[in-house]
Amino acid sequence: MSTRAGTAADDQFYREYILDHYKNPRNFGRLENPDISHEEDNPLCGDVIGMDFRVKDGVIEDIRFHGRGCAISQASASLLTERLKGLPLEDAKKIGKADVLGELGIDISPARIKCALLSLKVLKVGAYGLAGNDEDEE
Amino acid sequence: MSTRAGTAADDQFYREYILDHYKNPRNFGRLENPDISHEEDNPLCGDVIGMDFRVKDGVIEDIRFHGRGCAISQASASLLTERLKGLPLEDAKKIGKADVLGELGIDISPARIKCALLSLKVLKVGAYGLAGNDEDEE
Amino acid sequence: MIKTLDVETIRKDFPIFKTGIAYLDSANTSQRPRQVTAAMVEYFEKFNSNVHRAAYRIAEEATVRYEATREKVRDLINAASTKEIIYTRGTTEAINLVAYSWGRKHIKHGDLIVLTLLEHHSNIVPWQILAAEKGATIEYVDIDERGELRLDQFQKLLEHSPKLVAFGQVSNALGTINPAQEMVAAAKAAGATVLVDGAQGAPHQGVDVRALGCDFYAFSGHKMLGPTGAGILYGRRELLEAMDPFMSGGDMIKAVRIEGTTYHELPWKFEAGTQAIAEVIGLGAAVDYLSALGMDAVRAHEREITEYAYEALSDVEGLTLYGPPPSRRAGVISFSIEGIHPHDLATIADRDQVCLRAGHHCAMPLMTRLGVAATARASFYVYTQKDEVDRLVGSIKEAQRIFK
Amino acid sequence: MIKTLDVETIRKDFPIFKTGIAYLDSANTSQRPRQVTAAMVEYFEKFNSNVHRAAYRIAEEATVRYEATREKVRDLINAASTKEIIYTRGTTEAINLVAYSWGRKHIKHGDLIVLTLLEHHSNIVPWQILAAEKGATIEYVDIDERGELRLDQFQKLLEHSPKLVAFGQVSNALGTINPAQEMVAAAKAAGATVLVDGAQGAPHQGVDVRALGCDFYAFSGHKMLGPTGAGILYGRRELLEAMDPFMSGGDMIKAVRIEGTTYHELPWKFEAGTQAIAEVIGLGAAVDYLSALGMDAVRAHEREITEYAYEALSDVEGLTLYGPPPSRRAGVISFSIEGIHPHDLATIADRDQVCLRAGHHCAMPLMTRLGVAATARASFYVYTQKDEVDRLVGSIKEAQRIFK
Ligand SMILES: Cc1ncc(COP(=O)(O)O)c(C=O)c1O
Ligand SMILES: Cc1ncc(COP(=O)(O)O)c(C=O)c1O
Repeated sequence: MSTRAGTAADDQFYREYILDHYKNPRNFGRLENPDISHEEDNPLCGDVIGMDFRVKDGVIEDIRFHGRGCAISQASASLLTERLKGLPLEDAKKIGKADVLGELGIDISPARIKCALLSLKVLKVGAYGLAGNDEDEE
Repeated sequence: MSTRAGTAADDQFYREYILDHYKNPRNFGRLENPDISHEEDNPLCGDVIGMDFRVKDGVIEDIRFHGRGCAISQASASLLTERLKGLPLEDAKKIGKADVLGELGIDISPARIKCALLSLKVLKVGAYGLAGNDEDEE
Repeated sequence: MIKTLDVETIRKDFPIFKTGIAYLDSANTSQRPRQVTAAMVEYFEKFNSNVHRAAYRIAEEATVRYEATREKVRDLINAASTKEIIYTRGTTEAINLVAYSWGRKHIKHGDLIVLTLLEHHSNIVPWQILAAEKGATIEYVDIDERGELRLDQFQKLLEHSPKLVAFGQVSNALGTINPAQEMVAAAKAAGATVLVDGAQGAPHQGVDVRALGCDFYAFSGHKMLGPTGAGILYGRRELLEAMDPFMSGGDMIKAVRIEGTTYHELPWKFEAGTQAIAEVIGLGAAVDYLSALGMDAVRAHEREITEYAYEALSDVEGLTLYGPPPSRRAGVISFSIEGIHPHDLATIADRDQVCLRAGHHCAMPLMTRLGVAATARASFYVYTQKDEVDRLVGSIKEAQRIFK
Repeated sequence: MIKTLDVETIRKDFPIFKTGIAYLDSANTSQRPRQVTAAMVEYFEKFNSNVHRAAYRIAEEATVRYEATREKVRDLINAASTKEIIYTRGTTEAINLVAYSWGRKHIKHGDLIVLTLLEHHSNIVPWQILAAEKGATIEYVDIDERGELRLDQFQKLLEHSPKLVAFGQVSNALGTINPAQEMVAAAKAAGATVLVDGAQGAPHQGVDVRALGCDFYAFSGHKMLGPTGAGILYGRRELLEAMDPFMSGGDMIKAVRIEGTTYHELPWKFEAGTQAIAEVIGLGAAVDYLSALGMDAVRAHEREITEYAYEALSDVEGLTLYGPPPSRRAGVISFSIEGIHPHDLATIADRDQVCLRAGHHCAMPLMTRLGVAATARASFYVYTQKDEVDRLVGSIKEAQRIFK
């Protein structure tokens, strides 16, 4: 039953680009005087991710994320910020779970799905105020 | 597994004398101005038995029981009053579970043991004030 | 057309019948089919682990199976969301949860709580304790001579604007089927919060909590083919959201800090500590089993058996039947025999391996009202056969011979 | 001389090991031997019925088996009487019962409650809620750098005459074995009522509640080879007698009348409604199993495995171990690996069928104190083999290779 990979490079789950985003997260850090700033935690493991947004004329001009977490939540946050930077808020609203999971490009088990979607939750709740406890995806 | 008896007369549990005490309970009724009067109920079925005592010089001069219940509790009460009438209270105190069960003379299952001992409880609690909730026999 | 139950096939799923018993005490607790025990044993032997916070596959599997029951139950009673399905030990815990979490917040001095004389102790005592604590009043709707609720009196009581109305869908002691939908509608119109005790409802008929319109609906898994230890509280989301937790501890929290704690969302807010995981999974298998039979077919079968038993018992001399005619009752028949105490009857029946209940059926106020200390009670379920009713009649006649 | 466990023979009693898993999450929930499931299935298939008020033989049998567990548990923890053994769903319900029935009566505005930073959420949140409701204060005993309680601080807090002192016998997150007897004695001397959370105690070592001297002792069956759904609250009779019921309803009453209700005696006063009958019977089989092994042998085996694991993990580069040295800890090891999040480690271990816990272990205040969000945790029991520890080390190395 083991799916242990011969070398790290061809690991089916911890793919190279995931590990790269984990070790070298893009847009990591804080913004000074952000227009929006929001944090969420994953109650299942205590991990926290926060995002700072600078918005101008309805466009996400700059973005940073901070916090700690597993490779999946960190890589997912890093990938999401790359996508968000320069995007009109209106378009950001359309980003859904399928997009985030698709971008990660790996098979996520139910146990890890919250890790993968934590940054999306920060975006949803922080940037356009959706209910924080809407977890109907479960 | 059925132990159904051929005729009532030779039933191993509902013996003739039990049925007789049930149908024709001895010392049934109430005393006027009793010296002691006490009731107990069997919480498992709601059956109630009460006893009235007339005591003179430490001797149970007269006794009556009342209440409703199954054949076992009624026969047991009837048998007990027969034994108690004329007995010094001191001797009555010595009557224990084994005596009552022995007098009934049938095999009592755990489920029916409370029926068999209800009248003894009335005696114990009523006549010499033992704790009513002492059910360590269970 | 309603399917009919193939009782002979059904009975093969219940290993206990190999012992030869005629089990006529299903209103107390039902038997469990091997599908239910198999689901539990599968958990124990294949993916035994704790749920939620899973970091490995067997715990994921356990979590999926455990949460799947919620959807099955939601579907069974047509709740709007699985957030409204709270796992409890059974009906009693479900009602206590409401008494503590909703009741202590909303019931105030001078408030009126309306119950009925048909209630099981579990739908009386929590409200008595609450009322005593808060200085509220309880009124009980009386029954008529057929053992049916006095709806005229119910209506009158509603004029006094009760805060809470709580009643059983079906009486476990008499089998009376109450006009629950009508009663809920009237109580809601009077502004009351309404709890329906479905312990004898959900196992025996199709239930649609949204059509019923109640705020809370409680029932027990062990009365519907499920294992002991798992039951359900349904609550309308809006009410549950506004309620404080009942028990607290692991798993029902979002974050615990020395400075204070935030709670997890529904339904987990009400599920503190390790739950009865195997039992909830077993309950899921029980719901599957019932759903496959079809609740309409279950009800039709019980009705047929009840009519048969009612007839058969009516023919016995010296037998008094309590409660409404068979068309208006569920699969429960309470009765007494002249000159024979119910306990003695049950003992004699037991020798013939006929399992009969004798007692107050946790409905002492009703017994007081009927003027009896106890009755004998036969109750039926999906596996009950006419032959078992015949055996009961045989035992009664045997008892009459002994006590003649 | 202490017996040693024959782990290979023991493992044959646990069908789940046929799946090939290395189960290192027993502090979360244990595996269950076939003797336990067999006892439950026997109930389901041979004498499935409700307990108490029995009117027929199978219900008598069920009642005898159900009550027999009480005596087994009494004996296991050396309580004075079975009246002091209350069935609950688990530790969480047991603690909530005390918080509701004892706490709401005795904790008043301005009172002090002493807890420790090692507590599981189940021994924190009920007291937080109680304290908030009553205006009481909670103080937490800190830990030192080895993860052991600061007893000097504990003593200081006792000078403020706390009403209640509640602490775990063993920390589920760090494995720290607290000097419980000493702490209870000091707390009692200071006039406090003392609750010991034995969730990680009773399963792993001999417990004598009378020698311990505490007022309440709570633990979970599912962590000691028993099924989910059944746990125990021990309480000193005197305290239990004086407490009001927690939940109410069927079975915990003596008589229910419209005018008011009288309660059943101990222990049933605290057991409302149909209990987890099969599960309590299963718990009895689990206690039999442990008693046959001998609790001293259980402890000795866990100690041996823990020492082995501690050594093996200490050799791994970049690994940080939390908590005391192996001689002062139970079979629990929390650790973290540099650069690898515990969740990622658990996912990688899982691929090797190594079941490892990753998270805050329901001890967030402790995690905050340690300055981590989560740790990885391996925990051991009677069936744990050194080979499973070796597999864990292999998985860690694999993770390090991936994350290098
Ligand atoms: C120390 C401690 N206390 C309490 C609990 C809660 O036990 P349960 O979830 O069985 O109620 C646990 C279980 O994780 C524990 O380890
Ligand atoms: C109508 C009714 N309500 C409540 C209950 C209590 O259910 P449980 O004992 O499963 O909590 C019962 C069970 O006897 C019942 O019949």
